[in-house]
This record gives sequence, C-alpha cells and structure tokens, in this order.
Amino acid sequence: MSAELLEAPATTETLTIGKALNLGLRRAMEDDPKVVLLGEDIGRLGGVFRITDGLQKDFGEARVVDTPLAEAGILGTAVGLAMRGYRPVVEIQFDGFVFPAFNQIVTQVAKMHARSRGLVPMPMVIRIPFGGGIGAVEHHSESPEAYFAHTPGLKVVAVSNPVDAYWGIQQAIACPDPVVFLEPKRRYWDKAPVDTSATPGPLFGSRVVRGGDDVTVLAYGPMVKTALQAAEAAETEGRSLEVVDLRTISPLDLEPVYDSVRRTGRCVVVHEAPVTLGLGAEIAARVTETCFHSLEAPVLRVGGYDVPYPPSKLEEDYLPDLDRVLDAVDRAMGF
Amino acid sequence: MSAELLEAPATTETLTIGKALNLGLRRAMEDDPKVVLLGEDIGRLGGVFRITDGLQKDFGEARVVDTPLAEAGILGTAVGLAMRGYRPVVEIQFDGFVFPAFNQIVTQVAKMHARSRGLVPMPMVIRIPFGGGIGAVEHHSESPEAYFAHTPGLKVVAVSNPVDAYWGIQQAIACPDPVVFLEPKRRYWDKAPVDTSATPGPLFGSRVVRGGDDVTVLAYGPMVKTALQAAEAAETEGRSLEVVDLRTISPLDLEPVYDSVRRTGRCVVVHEAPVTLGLGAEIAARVTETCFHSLEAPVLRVGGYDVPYPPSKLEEDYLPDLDRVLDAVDRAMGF
Amino acid sequence: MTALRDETDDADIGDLHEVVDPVPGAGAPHLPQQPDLVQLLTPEGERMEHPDYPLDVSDEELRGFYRDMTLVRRWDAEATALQRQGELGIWASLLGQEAAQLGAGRALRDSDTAFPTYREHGVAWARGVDPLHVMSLFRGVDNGGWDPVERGFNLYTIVIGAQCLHATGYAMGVQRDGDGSAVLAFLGDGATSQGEVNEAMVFAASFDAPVVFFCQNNQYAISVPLERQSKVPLYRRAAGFGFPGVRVDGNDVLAVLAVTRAALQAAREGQGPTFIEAFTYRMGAHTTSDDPTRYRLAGEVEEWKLRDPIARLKAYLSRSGLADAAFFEDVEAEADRLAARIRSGTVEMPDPRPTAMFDTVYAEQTPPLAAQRAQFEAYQASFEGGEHA
Amino acid sequence: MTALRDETDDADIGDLHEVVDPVPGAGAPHLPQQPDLVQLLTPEGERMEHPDYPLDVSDEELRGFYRDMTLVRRWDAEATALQRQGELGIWASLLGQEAAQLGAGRALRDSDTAFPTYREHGVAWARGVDPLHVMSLFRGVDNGGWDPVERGFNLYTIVIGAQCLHATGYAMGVQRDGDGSAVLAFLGDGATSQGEVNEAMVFAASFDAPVVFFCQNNQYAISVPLERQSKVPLYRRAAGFGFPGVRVDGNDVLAVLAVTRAALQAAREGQGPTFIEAFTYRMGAHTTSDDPTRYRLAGEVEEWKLRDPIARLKAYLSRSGLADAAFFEDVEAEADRLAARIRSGTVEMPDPRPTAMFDTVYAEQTPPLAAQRAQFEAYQASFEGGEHA
Ligand SMILES: Cc1ncc(C[n+]2csc(CCOP(=O)(O)OP(=O)(O)O)c2C)c(N)n1
Ligand SMILES: Cc1ncc(C[n+]2csc(CCOP(=O)(O)OP(=O)(O)O)c2C)c(N)n1
Ligand SMILES: [Mg+2]
Ligand SMILES: [Mg+2]
Repeated sequence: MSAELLEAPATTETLTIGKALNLGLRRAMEDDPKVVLLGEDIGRLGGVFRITDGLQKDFGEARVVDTPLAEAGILGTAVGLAMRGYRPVVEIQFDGFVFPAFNQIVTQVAKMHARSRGLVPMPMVIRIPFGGGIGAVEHHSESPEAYFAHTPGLKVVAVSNPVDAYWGIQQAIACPDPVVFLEPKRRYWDKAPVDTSATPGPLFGSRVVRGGDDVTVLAYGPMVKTALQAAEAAETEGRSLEVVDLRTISPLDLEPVYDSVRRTGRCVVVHEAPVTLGLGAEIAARVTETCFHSLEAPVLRVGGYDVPYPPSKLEEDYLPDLDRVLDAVDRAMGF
Repeated sequence: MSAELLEAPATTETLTIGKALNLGLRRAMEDDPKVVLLGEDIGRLGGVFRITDGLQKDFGEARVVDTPLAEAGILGTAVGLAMRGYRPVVEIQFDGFVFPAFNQIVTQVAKMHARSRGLVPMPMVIRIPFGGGIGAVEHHSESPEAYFAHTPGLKVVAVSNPVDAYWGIQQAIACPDPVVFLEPKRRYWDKAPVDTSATPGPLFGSRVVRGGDDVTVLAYGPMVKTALQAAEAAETEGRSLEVVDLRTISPLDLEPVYDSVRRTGRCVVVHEAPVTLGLGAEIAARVTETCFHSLEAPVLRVGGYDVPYPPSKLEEDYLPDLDRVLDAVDRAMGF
Repeated sequence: MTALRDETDDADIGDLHEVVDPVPGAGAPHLPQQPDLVQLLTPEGERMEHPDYPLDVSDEELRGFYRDMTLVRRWDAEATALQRQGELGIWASLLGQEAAQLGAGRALRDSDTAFPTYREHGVAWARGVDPLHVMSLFRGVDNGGWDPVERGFNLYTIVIGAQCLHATGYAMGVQRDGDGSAVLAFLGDGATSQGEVNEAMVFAASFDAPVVFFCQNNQYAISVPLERQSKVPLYRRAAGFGFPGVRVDGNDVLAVLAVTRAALQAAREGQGPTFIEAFTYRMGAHTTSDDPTRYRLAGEVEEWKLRDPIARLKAYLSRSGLADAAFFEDVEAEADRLAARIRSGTVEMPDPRPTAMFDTVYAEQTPPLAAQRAQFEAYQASFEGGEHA
Repeated sequence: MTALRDETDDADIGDLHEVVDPVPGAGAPHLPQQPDLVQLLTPEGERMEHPDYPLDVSDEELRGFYRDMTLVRRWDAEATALQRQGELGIWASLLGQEAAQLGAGRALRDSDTAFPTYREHGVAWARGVDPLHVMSLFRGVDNGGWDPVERGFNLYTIVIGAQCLHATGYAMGVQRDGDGSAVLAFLGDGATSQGEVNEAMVFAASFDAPVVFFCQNNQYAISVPLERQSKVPLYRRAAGFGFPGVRVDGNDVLAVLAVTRAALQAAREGQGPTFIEAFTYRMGAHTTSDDPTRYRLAGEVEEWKLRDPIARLKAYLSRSGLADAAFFEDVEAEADRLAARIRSGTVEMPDPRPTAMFDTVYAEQTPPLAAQRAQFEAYQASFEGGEHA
C-alpha cells in the first residue's frame, strides 16, 4: 500500500446542509469554469443564508454575480447565459420571491429545449430556500413546488439532508436540463457526516430511508425529518412506518413507493404546501391507479391548509408535524 | 294580466358564448358603476375575440380601459382600483400571457383579504380565454387553471356554455372575492338559447349535465362538450355515462360527484392541462378518499401529456378527445 | 462610435462619479455639493431657501418634526432591542431615514393615501398608526394590525415594488372619483430595478395618475450598493417615462416636506406623477438579521452621521431659539414613555386565535375551507381531550 | 407646483405633441421635420449626410438592400396569401418595416447574435434563415425550423419582451468570453411597457453588456397607439437607465444601417448598451387575424405610403444611375421565383411526427415521460389495428 493512500486526508466531514451546499457549489465551480452564480446579495454578503459564502472572493465577480433587485431579470439573463454556453446557478432569496420570475421560468426556461427541438439546451439550476418554520414574516415560508412540478420542461428536486445537499447541487448543475433545486431552509443547520469522495446515487431517485410494514409515509425536503420522527414515535406504539424520501419531485420516482405500498397497503403523503393540488394529490392519484388492488385505505394527505401561509405565531398550527402525521396514520389504519 | 306583461319582449335569445359574455359584461356595467374593464386592446378594438365589443363606445374610456402592454401593470393597478372601491374586470389576452402577472395574482390579489384580516376586499375578475384547439402559435393554447386552484385566496371558474357565460360573468363580478374566470376560447362560437330573465343557479356549483349509470365523467370548460360527445358515442355501445360539468374549479363542489360515483363506482376526469398535478389529480385524491369503498376502479385521468403544448399540427394528438375519453372509460370498466 | 457616446457624456445622463462615490455630498462641508439636490436645512442646521420650493412652516410644526423624529427613532431603538430579546421575529430599522419619512408623511393630507414598503414606520407614525399595530407584524401576530382604509395607509408590502402598481391603480380610482386627493407610493433604491416598478411609471404617466413615487435612496438594497441598480441618479429615471423627477436631501425634513407637498399638489391638480428621490442613508443594518460589516466600511457610516436628520433640526431649533432645553427634555421624557408603552404592549400582545387563519381567506367562505376549519378544530380539541397526549 | 412642472416643459422631456401627432414627420415634405431623427435618405430618395453617422456603402451593397427588401416584401405578400388560403395558421406581416429590419440585420457581423420578436422576417433573411423555416412556425409544424445557434438568430419569441433579457444575458456571456461580438435585441413599441424589458435595460446598464436594443416603433401594439405606452419619444427611455438612446428613420435603410452599426461597434468596444428607436409604421394588419380598420383611419396609412422604404431606395438608385430597368426586372423575377418556392415548399411541408412532442422536452428523457410516450404510441397503434374504428 502506497504512502500516499495511507496519508490521504479524511474525506468524511460533518457538515450542515448549508455548508454542504456551499462546498458542493465550490466543487462544481472548480470542475466547470462555465458555472456562474447569479442572485441578490450572493456575492459580498455570501447570501442571506450564507450558502455562497466566500465564493465571490475566490472565483471573482464574473462568476459570482450580485445582480440588480429583479428576479425576472435574473432568470431572463440566466436564460441568455445558458444559450451562450454557461451553466447559470440562480439563487432566489426566498420562496415567496420567485413569482416575479415566474414568466421566464414557465414560458422560457421550461420550453426552450422543446421549442428549439433540442438545439438550445437550458442547463440551469434555480436554487430556492423553501418552506416555513423559521418564524419569518409574509412571503418567506412558502412551498411553491407544485407550480413547478405541473410545468413540463422543468425538473424539480428537494433535498433533506447534508449528503444529498452536497451531491445534489453538483448533480443538478451537471444536469443538462433546468432544475428547480429546493433547499429546506429551516433545516440548513442540520448536520450529518458527508463522505466527499463517495459515489452518489442518482439525483432523480426516491429512497426508502426507514423500513416498516404498516404504513408507507412519503415526504421530501423539510418534512422528511418530521416523517422520521413520526416513525420513531409510532414505533413506541408498536406501529411500523416505512418512510420514503421522495427527493425528486419532477420527475417523480414512484417505483419504490409502489413496492412499499403493495406491501403495506396504506400510504400517507406529507408536505408543507397547501393540500389542494399539492404533490400529495398527484401521488395519491398515481399510487391509487397503480396499486388499486393492494390499497386497504385511500392515500391520505397531510399538508398545509388551503390558506395563505399564516403569521408566524400560527405557523406551528399550520405546518404538518409529528402529531398530524400520526393522526393520518391512525386514520389510514382505521379504514 | 297587465298589458305590460303581455307585451314584455322575449327574454330568450340564442347566443354564442362570446356574445353571452359581451351581454353579461354590459349588464354588469349597467348594474354597477364601479365595474371597470382593463386590458390590452379591449377598447377601440373590442378585444381580440371581440368579447368587449362596443363597450368602450357606450361606457367611455374611463370604464373600458385600453392599457399599456404590461400584464403585471394591469393586475397591479386593478388591485389598487379594487382597494379604492372599484370592481375591476381584467382581460388577459391569451392564457399564455398571464404569467407576467403571476406575481401580482399570487402574492397580492390572492392574499390581500387575508393579509388585511378582511379589511381590504379584492373583488376582481380575471378573464382568461384558455385552452387549445384553435390552431394557434405557441402560448395561445394553455390551460393554467391548476396554478390558480393551488393558490389559496383565489376562486376559479370555467364556463362551458352560453348560459353559464352570461350569468357566470355577472356572478363573478358580483362576487366579493377575486375570481379567475376561464373562457373556453375554442367554444366562443358555440350557441345556445339564453333566458336573460331567468334566475341563475349558484356560480360555485357543479352540475350533472347528463345522467348515466356506468361511469361518472367529469369535465369543465371546453372539455364538457367533448365529454358529452363521448357519452353519446358510448350510448350507441350500450354504455351509460354520467357527465358532470364541474363549473367551479376552486372551490371544488364535489358533493354531486360523490353521489354519482357512489352509484357508478367508476370515475374519469378530463381536462386539457397536463395530467401531472392537473385538476384530475386533486379530484382523484378527494373522490378516492371520500368514496373509497364504492370505487370499482381507480379514478382515471385524461389530460394533456406532460409536454409543452405542441405546435398546432400536433394539437389534435395532444388534446383529449372523444376517443381518449372512451378509452379511459374502457379501462375503468376493465378494472 | 462617437456620436452616441457623446450623449452619454452630456450633462443629462453623465456624472457617473457622483453616484459611484459612496457618500455623495449631501451638504457636509468636506464633500462636494450636489447641484441637483434640493436642500432647505444644511447638516449644520442652517436654513436655506430654494427658489422652486418656498416653504411656509410654523414654529409649532418645526418643533413637531423634532418630536416626531425623536419619538420614531426611540421606537425604532426599542424595537431593535425587543428583537434582540426574542420578542420580535425580525425588525427593519429606519435609523437615519426619519426626515425622509416624516417629511413625506406630513406632506400628506388626511384624505390622501400612502402605500409603504416594510420600513416606513415614520410614515405610519405620521398617519396616526399605533406603533403596536406595526410591532404585531414583526412579532408574527398578524400582517399589520392597523386599518389601512381608515388610516389612509396601506399595509406593508414585502414583495419589493408591488405596492407601486397598487398606488398607481388607486390613483386611477381617485382620478375617476375626482375628489382632489393624491397618492404617495414608497419604494427603495433597490426597488427601482423591479419590472413592476417601471410598469407603475408607465401606467402613471400614460393615465396622468395622481401618484407620487417617493424613493428613499438609502444607498443599499441589503448588501448591494446603489450603483448595481443604476449608474445615473435615480431621479432621472422619470424623465424617460415622461414625467418629472427631483432629488431632495432625504435627511432634511423641511426639503422633503416642501418637495413632496409640491409634487402631491401637482398630482391633485391633474398634472400627473412625479418621482422623488430622497437621498439618504440606512444607518443601521438592513434588518436585525443582517450584518452590514460584511459589505460596508465603518467610515462610511461615520461620515453619514455628520448628516444626521435629527441633529440638524435640533441645531436649527436651538440656534434660532425656537426650542429650549426644557422642550428637548420633554420630548426625551415622552420618548421614554412611548418606549415603555411599546415594550409592555409588545410583550403582552396576545397570540392570535389559531382558527383565524381560516376566517379571512375569502369574503365569502367556501364550503371546503369551512370543512377544513372544522377538521382543524376537531383535531385541536382532540389534544385537549388528551387523546394524543 | 411650478418647479417640477418646469422640468417637464424643458426640451429634455417635453415635445408631447410630437408623438401625439399620429404621423410625426419622418421627412415627408408636408410634415414637420423631427430634429432628433437620424436620416440619410429622404422619402424622395435624396441622399443626406449626418455629422454623427458617416456611412460608407458600396453600390453593390445599395443594390443588395433593394434586392433584400423587395424579396422580403414578396415573401411577406406570399405568406399573407397562403394564410388566406388556409395554408398558414396566422401570419405577422412586416410590410413597411423592411428598411428597419434589413438595415439592422445587415449591421450585424456573422459572429453577432440577434434576438427577434415574431415579426423579424427581414432580419431572418439577413441572417440567412431559409424562409421556409419561418413558414413552418406559422403553419404550426414547429416553433421555427432554423438552427438558432448556427444562424446567430434566436428563435422567435412570442411572449412580449422576454427576449430582451435573453439578449442581455447572452451579451453578459459574450463579455465573459471577450470575443468582441455584439448582441442585437429586437422589440416593439408596445414591448417598452413590459417590466421585463425595463429590467433588461437595468441589467444591460449595470453590467455594461454589449447589447443593443432595437425598437421598431411601428406606432401600434395591435390596436393600441404609441401614446398609450409613452407620451415622450421612446428613445429617451434609455437615458434614465444610464445609456444613450437614438431615434432613426426606420424607413431609411441607410440610416438604420449606420446607426445600428455604430451602436454595435460601441458595444463591441465595451461601451455598453444603446437603445435605438426605429421610427416606422406597420402598413398592414397586426397579423392576419387583425382588422385594423377598427382602430385607424385609411388616411394615416396613405400618408405613410409616401415614406415607403423600398420606393425611396428605388428612387435613389434610379436617379443616381446605380441601377437600371434590367436590374429592377431581375429582382422582380427573382422575387417571383422566391414566392413560388415558398408557396410550394409550404404546401408540401410534411406534418411533424406525433411522437416528436415527447422527444425534446428534456435533454435527458425522464422515465415517466418515456412511459407516457409509449402509452401514446400504443394508443395510436390501437387505431391502426382498428380496435377503436
Ligand atoms: C421581490 C422581492 N425580491 C427580494 C426580496 C428580498 N429583499 C427584501 S428587502 C430587499 C432589499 C430592498 O432594497 P431597497 O429597495 O433599496 O429598500 P431598503 O430595504 O433599502 O429600504 C430584498 C432584496 C423581496 N422582499 N422581494
Ligand atoms: C406578454 C404578452 N402579452 C400579450 C401578448 C399579445 N400580443 C401579441 S403582439 C402584441 C402587441 C405587440 O406590440 P409591439 O410590441 O408594438 O410589436 P408589434 O406587434 O407592433 O411589432 C400583443 C399585445 C403577447 N404576445 N405577450
Ligand atoms: Mg435601499
Ligand atoms: Mg408596435
């Protein structure tokens, strides 16, 4: 065994989701000089969540661009940069501020590849810190993923942990298609060991993160942790939940879910977005169609209520939590 | 019986959907001086579909406003007008051009009433000619209803016939909440007798438009006609379809649907929008949850494919038609 | 390509350096004068006249401005402290912008309407909004507790720039009603880059709407300095849309009052919109979540302290004998009382009813949402019954 | 409120009447001259000099412009006819705008890139795009059949104004690559009201992007006349964003060429963006779906005929002896051949493969969409098998 190998530095580090994203971005920028970051306050400040901390200092202002305050402008110029052969990675400061850019995302980013019969690819990552639970004012706690998942031409992922954050951001940047990359802002400070020399699994795949037999619980982004907590609590009551981290929201990877539901016969989907036409609707429809004869109960949905995200003093009432997941599990078992 | 009554003019006229909307708008403007129309080309030209034909001439430029070419501007100024006590009725020229206004609709129109604890109502109608089938170029054939139905604070209706067009537009204008009013553009020229002195049913209610026993078929807007045609064709094969015109998309009025499905045990939802996270998803989830034990087959969805609306030479392949509805009915019966 | 570039160099759109200079002279002795800046009170507290903006202001009013600005600054300091102590989720400080806000706020008549951003606590004060109704927003109890219609002061708008269109539309309504009132839209320097803000200028110009755009150029949009948004002075944006723009010393409450009053009067008279750039400085952090040391030097802040809006009015009041020590002490005492009231009112503020979130989504409740509300109540009740305990 | 209003009246933003006049003088003898209009060829075909825009153009190039414009006009007429006969879904005519489009198109170098709206058939021609690749869009076969990368000519953009941001971003890429090319963004007068277009100006100015905004002011956005969008000349918009604007006679191919070349050259040299307002007129309907008699008078169209872009070049070529009858006949004959090719090529155009809609949604196909495609194929096949017949 060579000396080099013995001396190789440890490749596993304990990282927060935020830091994992920062390192993943850094590595992507090192790997490909065409990667350019654009956003409000991402340069000198390093972003309001510091996800781009230090990157402008090391890669310069041409690659980490503090833009004017205009989201359509950011997305629209990113389209132009992508046409020119760059790989723009755009930061939307908060979920609620993606809407000024919605026209560019829906009518341009999503359609350019199809419009041009594949001649104009749109490799682009739209990073959005999403979801609630941080005690913020209006527009800072939204979960807009269903809008994007309903839009053909976009791919949408939501990470739930530092490992997926580190690899996922690099994979999203390497992806030749536009990826809406959702970051669970209230979990930015959650930690886990990340092996930066490992070989990551595919970006667009769901994953069973806890085995179980009674009910299949699906979640993504910030709700994965909630689902796992619910599974733990359920265990003490002798109930066994299988938890799937969907990871990819568009395309949905439901084969592992079907397998699970065929075994458990029961399924609960959890997300923060309003229930009506949230991801739970689509998943319920597909799971029911595919596993019709295996289902002992309808697929139940736990989500935000169909109201504007409330003032923060009410967000605990609004957001799905362990108890609401367990309540749905109870109801599923009751059918 | 008085002479006046005997001499009363006939109140039933055969109208196209387009003309019914025009007359409905006229009547709303006569009834309430606070009704103001805003949009591109709606004044002198009378709108590209002539829905506002003659209204500027009769009500003046202060009430029928040709705006600058900016949809966010139209919606944003409409918000201000509503705050000032007006009832703006906004025309978006084509479905694909609502996205520049998306920020105002989602973050302002939809939230204002809740934000202000009810102190600032948003009575506003956003008229959108929607859907395909007219051989148009890109962005002129979209079905964006799911984006709005997923947004708490908005109400969304889709009309399918001249009677609902005539009354619906008046009811939407009278509604104290913001209503996205979807007009089936390819059916603008469809005709039916309209009794302009009748008492209309509620705006936010679905309606069984054809009775049947084997499968419940749900549709709204342009697809109601398609569903009815399918029901007719099915009858010749001895299959009896119950057709429900959903009419209201948000809030959904599913009680009549549940009643029907409990009888038929089978349900098919039809819309033009992409299947993934289209209205069919929500309806499938709710119908399954509510009628779980009555269902003989999963709720099946017939919709646009998950691709950008194609060039018009392919739109017949893209759009649900009679055959695709029947195919889904066959599959539902096959479970 | 000389032809076109020559135009850039002419007086009309040149002067790039003026703005690139991080602290363009708003009258401090060691800094160059800005010829296009309206000023009625120098940083040293000297009263000046401006040919276009004669100002008639009573001694009472002058003292009133001092009181307003001092009380609002104290409120601001108390709010920052309360946030540090965990009593507010966040706070957006107006420190340094008191003159811009009070000058503009006091230019309004009762029947006028203002559309703020999220930082116009000084305007809220001028509109008679209870500070606790602003605190409740930052505490997360509601989205602003005042009645926007009664106060003529819309709720805070957090989506940058969206309110400029609302103000313009509202002004179009005013125009139809013909009641001679006017509308004041607030925005920041960063907001000038938003498409919606520029659309508001298009609409306002096209319809001659009685709206005044009041831009507090506090030199930053969070960390991003003004020159990223515009290399030419912001007030010049208006001319390209066909209406006048004017730059006023935003730390000079009298100049702000005079300019805003004039613009509102023009709007009332049917002369259409005006864009006012109030040249000022954000003395504190963007919000309590922000760390400005990451993007600006302490020296810059120090230089702006020389132009403090309250100090200059105090100097003027003292020097001209309009106020004595007793007056200043009284104001301080009043500020203490206000701070105490804000503190106790904030910490004692009751949490909202959880079901509140269902009740005002619509003016006409929908059956599905009523059902969700009922489920929610039943679910909450199940805890009280100990079912889930 | 005299102070502010005085500014409106000064030369910089005044002249409201100039634009309210439905047919401001683009040089027709009976109409007032516009002092701010760059013109090198009068409507009567007289060559003029402009101090800022010297133009060196060979006889060959001059004849080339005549040929280009004539062929493009013929193509346009043929397309309109084909639409009437049901062979196209719709057609957006460029009639009257040939000079603006060819002058701009020929100002580009091969390595430059243009971002059109949906009406730039003349620019497409200049970029070497096969007319049939434009026809396929309007026939509903595809969204434009050319290769945008190879041609340096982006696909048509139908969402008004969206391409201005793409052009700006592309120019930011060019800037990073440092290859000395430039970018030309097309837009209409109506488009200037869109937020995104104004944001493009913000970004272009902020980053000194090598992009030129080429606005064809054809006086209408469908039925809406220019003055609804702006009461001041459009080229003045640019100054408020910090870069030069210039108005050129859009029916004068030489002036358009000279001004656009100069602006592109400035962009290449790192001097940043320019806004060009090409003052022209839409002689026909907005599209074949439109009926312009509903909103404008025939007399207006007649007046603009006096300023026809082709007639004036023809007059100049004849008068100066640069072209003879044989030349003009040759061009006519070529136009006939072109029209015939466009006609046959259009009517014989094969329909697209139905499965095509699934194949380029993503660069990397997704399993669910592949499954949908397979279902679609199976479903289609079921008809061939007669299952549903
Ligand atoms: C549409 C939108 N994008 C981003 C944000 C996040 N954000 C909040 S304040 C701010 C800076 C605003 O700067 P400016 O307009 O100068 O106002 P100031 O805060 O300086 O008063 C940003 C980017 C937002 N609120 N809305
Ligand atoms: C965002 C958007 N809104 C509305 C439309 C519908 N529309 C198509 S062309 C047009 C007018 C465009 O006017 P202008 O920019 O002057 O260009 P022109 O057609 O005169 O060349 C409108 C409103 C559109 N295509 N995109
Ligand atoms: Mg600022
Ligand atoms: Mg035009």
